[in-house]
Amino acid sequence: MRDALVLVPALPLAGFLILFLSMGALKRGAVAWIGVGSVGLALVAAVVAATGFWRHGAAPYTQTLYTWLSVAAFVPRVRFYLDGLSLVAMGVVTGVGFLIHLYSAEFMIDDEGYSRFFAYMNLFVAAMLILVLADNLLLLLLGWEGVGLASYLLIGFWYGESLNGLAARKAFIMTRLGDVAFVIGLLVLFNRLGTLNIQDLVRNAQAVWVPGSFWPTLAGALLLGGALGKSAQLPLQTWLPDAMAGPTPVSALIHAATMVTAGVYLVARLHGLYALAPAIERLIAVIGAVTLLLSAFAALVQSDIKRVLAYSTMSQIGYMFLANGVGAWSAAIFHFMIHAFFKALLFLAAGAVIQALHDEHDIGRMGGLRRQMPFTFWSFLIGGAALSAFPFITAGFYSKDLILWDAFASPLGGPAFWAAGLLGAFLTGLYTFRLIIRVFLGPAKSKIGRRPGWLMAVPIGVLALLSVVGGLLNIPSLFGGGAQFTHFLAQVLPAQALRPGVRAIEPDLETAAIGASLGGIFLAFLLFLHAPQWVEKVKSTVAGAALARWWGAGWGFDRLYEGVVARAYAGWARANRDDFVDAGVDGVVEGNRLLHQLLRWTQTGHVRWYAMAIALGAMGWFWLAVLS
Amino acid sequence: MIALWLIVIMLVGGIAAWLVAPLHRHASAWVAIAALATDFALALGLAVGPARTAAVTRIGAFFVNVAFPWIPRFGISFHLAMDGLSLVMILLTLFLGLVSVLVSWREITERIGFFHFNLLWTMAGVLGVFLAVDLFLFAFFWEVMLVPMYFIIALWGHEHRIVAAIKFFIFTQVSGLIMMVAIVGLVLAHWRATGTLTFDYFALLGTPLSRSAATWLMLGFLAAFLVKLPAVPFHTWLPDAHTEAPTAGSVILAGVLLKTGAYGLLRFVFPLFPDAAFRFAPIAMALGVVGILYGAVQAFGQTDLKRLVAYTSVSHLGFVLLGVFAWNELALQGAVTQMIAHGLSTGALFALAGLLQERIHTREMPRMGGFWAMAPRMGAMGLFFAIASLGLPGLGNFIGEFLVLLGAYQANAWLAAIAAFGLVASAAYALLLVQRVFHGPRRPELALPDLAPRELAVLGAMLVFLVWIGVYPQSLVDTVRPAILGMQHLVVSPPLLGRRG
Amino acid sequence: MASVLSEGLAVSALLFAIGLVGLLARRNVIMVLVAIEIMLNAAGLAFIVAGARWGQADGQIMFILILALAAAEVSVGLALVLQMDRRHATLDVDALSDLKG
Amino acid sequence: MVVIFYLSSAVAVAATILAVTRVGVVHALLYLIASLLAVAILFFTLGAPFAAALEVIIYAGAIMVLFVFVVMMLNLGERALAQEKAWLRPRVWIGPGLLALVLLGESLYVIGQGAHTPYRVAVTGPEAVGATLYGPYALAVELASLVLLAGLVGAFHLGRHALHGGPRDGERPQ
Repeated sequence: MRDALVLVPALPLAGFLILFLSMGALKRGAVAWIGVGSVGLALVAAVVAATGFWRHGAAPYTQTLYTWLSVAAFVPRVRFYLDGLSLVAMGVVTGVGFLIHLYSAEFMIDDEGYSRFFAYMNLFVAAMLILVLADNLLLLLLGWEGVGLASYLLIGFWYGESLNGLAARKAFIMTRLGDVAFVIGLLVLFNRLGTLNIQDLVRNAQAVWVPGSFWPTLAGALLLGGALGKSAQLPLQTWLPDAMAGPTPVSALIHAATMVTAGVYLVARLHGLYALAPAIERLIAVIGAVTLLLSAFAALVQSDIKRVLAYSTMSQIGYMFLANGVGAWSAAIFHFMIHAFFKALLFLAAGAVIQALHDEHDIGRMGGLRRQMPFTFWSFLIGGAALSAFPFITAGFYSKDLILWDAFASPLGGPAFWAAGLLGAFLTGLYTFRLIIRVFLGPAKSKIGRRPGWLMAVPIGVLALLSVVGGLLNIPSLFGGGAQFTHFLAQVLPAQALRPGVRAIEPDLETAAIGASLGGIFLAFLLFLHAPQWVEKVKSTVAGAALARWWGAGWGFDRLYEGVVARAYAGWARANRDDFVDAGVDGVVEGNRLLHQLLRWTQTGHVRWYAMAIALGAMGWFWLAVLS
Repeated sequence: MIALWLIVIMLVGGIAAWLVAPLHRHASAWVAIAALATDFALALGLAVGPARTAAVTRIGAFFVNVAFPWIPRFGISFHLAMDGLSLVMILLTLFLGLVSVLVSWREITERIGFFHFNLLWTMAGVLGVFLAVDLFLFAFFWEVMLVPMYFIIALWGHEHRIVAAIKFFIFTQVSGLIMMVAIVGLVLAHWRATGTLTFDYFALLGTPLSRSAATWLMLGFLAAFLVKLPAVPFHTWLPDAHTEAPTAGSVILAGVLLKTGAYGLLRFVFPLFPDAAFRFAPIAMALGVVGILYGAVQAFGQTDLKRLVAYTSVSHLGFVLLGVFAWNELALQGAVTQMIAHGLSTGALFALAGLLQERIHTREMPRMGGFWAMAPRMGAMGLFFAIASLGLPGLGNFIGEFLVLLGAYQANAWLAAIAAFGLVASAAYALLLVQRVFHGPRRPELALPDLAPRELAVLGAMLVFLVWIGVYPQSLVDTVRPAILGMQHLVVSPPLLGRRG
Repeated sequence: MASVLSEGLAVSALLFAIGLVGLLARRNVIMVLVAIEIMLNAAGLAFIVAGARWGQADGQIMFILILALAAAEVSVGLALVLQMDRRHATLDVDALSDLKG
Repeated sequence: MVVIFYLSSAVAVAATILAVTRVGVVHALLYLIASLLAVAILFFTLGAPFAAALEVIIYAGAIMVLFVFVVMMLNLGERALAQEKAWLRPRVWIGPGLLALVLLGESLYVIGQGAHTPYRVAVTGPEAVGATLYGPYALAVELASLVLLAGLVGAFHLGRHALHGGPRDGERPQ
């Protein structure tokens, strides 16, 4: 049964090939069946493989397809590796992926690129599955770049707009910048450890490298570069808000649920390596904490519904990085899964809103949709509550709570990280409910067009359900739960040691966390519903307006990158279009021309002049040959 | 004998194509296809047969060997030999030859017979270069491939074809002359040492040379190969020649002629002057890295589509240079894979540029855009070859680049790390190409018919090969491995002078 | 006859030098041709002297070859003179300088 | 014989100088013929009777006649003579004269350096010349005949239009 594993990435790949090769010749119905069906079948295959995995006592399982390459000692294979970690990731990708495909079948129905859309989506799912199932880093890189490509294609899906193309290229190039570090990291790892197989690599690393020494730190830092690019963390984060140019299901699947969390997955996958590089772990935690705060502030002032969600995605991934950084691998993965549920839910519901309002993205022009779209409202509310970690009833509470706890309690953590997370939780509640209030409450501002049909409603409903019950998987012991998810992953991701004495203050920390998220939500109601004039007042001050502008532009990173780096690059390339090296060649030509000018006066055209030259020459030779 | 037949078929086919031209508009093209296909079948027969089992001996892993005396007084013989490296290069050459004929189907309307004659004679010269193991014969073929190429550019090229053709000719000719001097120098050194006057490659291996003599002779060879490759700063002939050449000329220039430079480095520079080459390796690798980045930046700045693609060649061939001078199995395999993959991907991009120019009569990208809506097949092909050229894993170029980086890292970690930044730069230009040509708002004023079945088949075949190399590169690696091991063996322990294998 | 070898060569050199002076000094194209004839003849004399020194026929043969050359040269040269006169209506060699660089 | 050698040498040099310096072309040609005849005598004294005969017949005879014919065809009048006088001012001789003098000095120096082994002049008759000419030098003869043929064709081609009268249309000099 575990052999079904190969089908999991193979089926979406086949779907992609069929759709790609048909080149739009298929009818919409057939496209939908192939596009959605292939991912659905992949989900079935994943369930079958997972069942087999359970039957065999959850022992890691490898499935070798063939030897990709065998040159000297470099023998990467096309081989899949299934353990608890990849099982979770595979489940999320196929499960959430299937739901979003189903949603897209209706959402995209009027688009002329229907077939192309599903081709790209299937390509993405296939590549993402290769990424999570890869047993060596080269195959992982294949999936890694594959999802990058699919992301590029889908951001630029509506290619008629040049801005979409710009956003797509920005996303690809910025993530590729991280990938360069990743590739160099592969070179270092292969050269030092002689393999790129993840399990062997980690084993060898632990055998030959001293914790904290140079090589694991370097390798960890380089691989981290790739993770930062892919997961839109500081300093390579600016592409994600622009990536919202793609269709909304794309934002849900790629830029919220799965691809952007690949960096989290990578770090967790290589936790054995990072354990040898505590400096890098600390760096990861710091980056996570800073990103989660910066993007939470940025989310506060966005006016585009999708950009709010994009910044919140960055912020939530910041939490996951924070968890990874403090060694709470399973907490990161748990949040990864739960985040996939509620963020996909939020995007899908947002998509329904956008479609209903005829492609309106500006939350300033929305409002009062609660009555007109009750289903969407309630779903969005559930998702928002999960995002803001509304206590006890939402899954987001349990996952974020775990991270906060670990950020404090882990030996690598500390009060500063915890405080950052807590502030983030407060801000999350604030910006989430600002969004909900602006979109769904207050007076209605426009008439709505079409309401989601059942193909869109079912995925939203299922995800809403998952956003609530997902938390049941991992209820901490403090609340009388069994923390089953953590235990399940403990085989792969070692359980967290605690700093001595922290157990005693756990209830206090929990209270603080609950207070932070509820406080954020409460403040949101206060500021945005009951007393909006206060916000206006702050905004009207010079400092307030500047701050809003600064945050709205994502802390100005874009200006730095685009205005300085990208402009310098493009400017140099344009200025040197004619290639200054060629000027050297032209210089040779000019030199010859100069020589020509010097010599042409000897060519008088007079025969007697030439005769004299001959005579002089003869004399010269005479002189040289005989007389000297 | 088969090695000789490969060349003779090209020569005879060229003349035949010229002669039959008056019969029918496509008569010469069909003759050219027949000749190329015959050659291709012969070479393919070798690839599935003896190439796999070639034994690695003291002098390499040659499985085809044919020699006739030519000018015995100077020790010059007509000596051809083939190993796995030659074979894959020949396969690439013949395949791209077929591609060139097919993409010129409608583009060439004047002097069709003479065009195909030149095409096939260029092919003959290239095959000779890949097969010759007599240095005089090698230099001879080196010039043979040059002259018909000059005609192809100068007669069927675009606006500034004459300047471009002359530039191409002078660069190659001067560097070839320097190589000829170095060949003669090497032969004389061998003569002085042993009293035998010979141009034979196997005899000249391991010629005892003083340190400075070896360096200077190697630089002489290097001059020709680095210009042909081309390495920065000797690359400036390439954008002009590629841009002005007709489509077939661009495809062959990029796909095949550049590879002769890399082949020369592999076959001659290292085996003949191992010590000097290793001493020079850091500089050459640095040149390779400069080429990778400089070519990519330059490509980004271009507005002429063919010029952009031409600069990507500089970038890609930088990887080859880096890989060759790293001289370990990983890097060499990478360099060879990169050569094949570059031949396919860049050849296809040139073909696409040619097809576009045929349709809209411009190469200026600012005048393009939104072509996906009008010609989705062409858009998909363009997208595919652009992402192949940016080195997406799963396609041939990635395998080549990654192996080169892996091998180069062992030779020089810093250079390999810098070279890795080529990945970003290549993404920048490749995506810019896609954006400017295929994406963006629609241009209703332009009529752009989509790819015809013939064109689709050609590009499709190239696509399949690229995917094949990316997904199952082992087939290529296995064919080349004996040759690479053989060459490495030569460099580590050159055969003793006077003892011939 | 006694040795007049050096003297013969000296005469040859003298004739050659006179021819050279004529060649460089005269502007009339016919005179230029005449000067060339003188120089050719001087060269022939040198060959004859050398042939006499060794008592071999080779010197005379060389002279004969020079003679043939001179004949051919004069015939072409004079035809050119006719053309020059016809086209440019002058015999001044300096008038013809189209090859000026 | 030695006296004859020196005498004819003097005549040859003197006649040559006169030939080069005459204003009238016809005069120059006559002096040149005298010079050639003197050289023919020199040949004779140097034991080369066959060459002497050829010098008289071909050089002094045929080639000079050719010159005379051309001069006649050109029909140079008084104007040409006046122009020639204008050209031949004394200072035009200075440069060429110095140049030739240096060359002559060099040559004479070289000749003076030679070894002066006395020898006797032996007559090499036409028979010996002919035998060598059509023996080892057969190829050279063939080449010389080719040169003559080329001269013939060239002269014919170039002279043709001149003989046919005025210039053709479009060939008028600017």
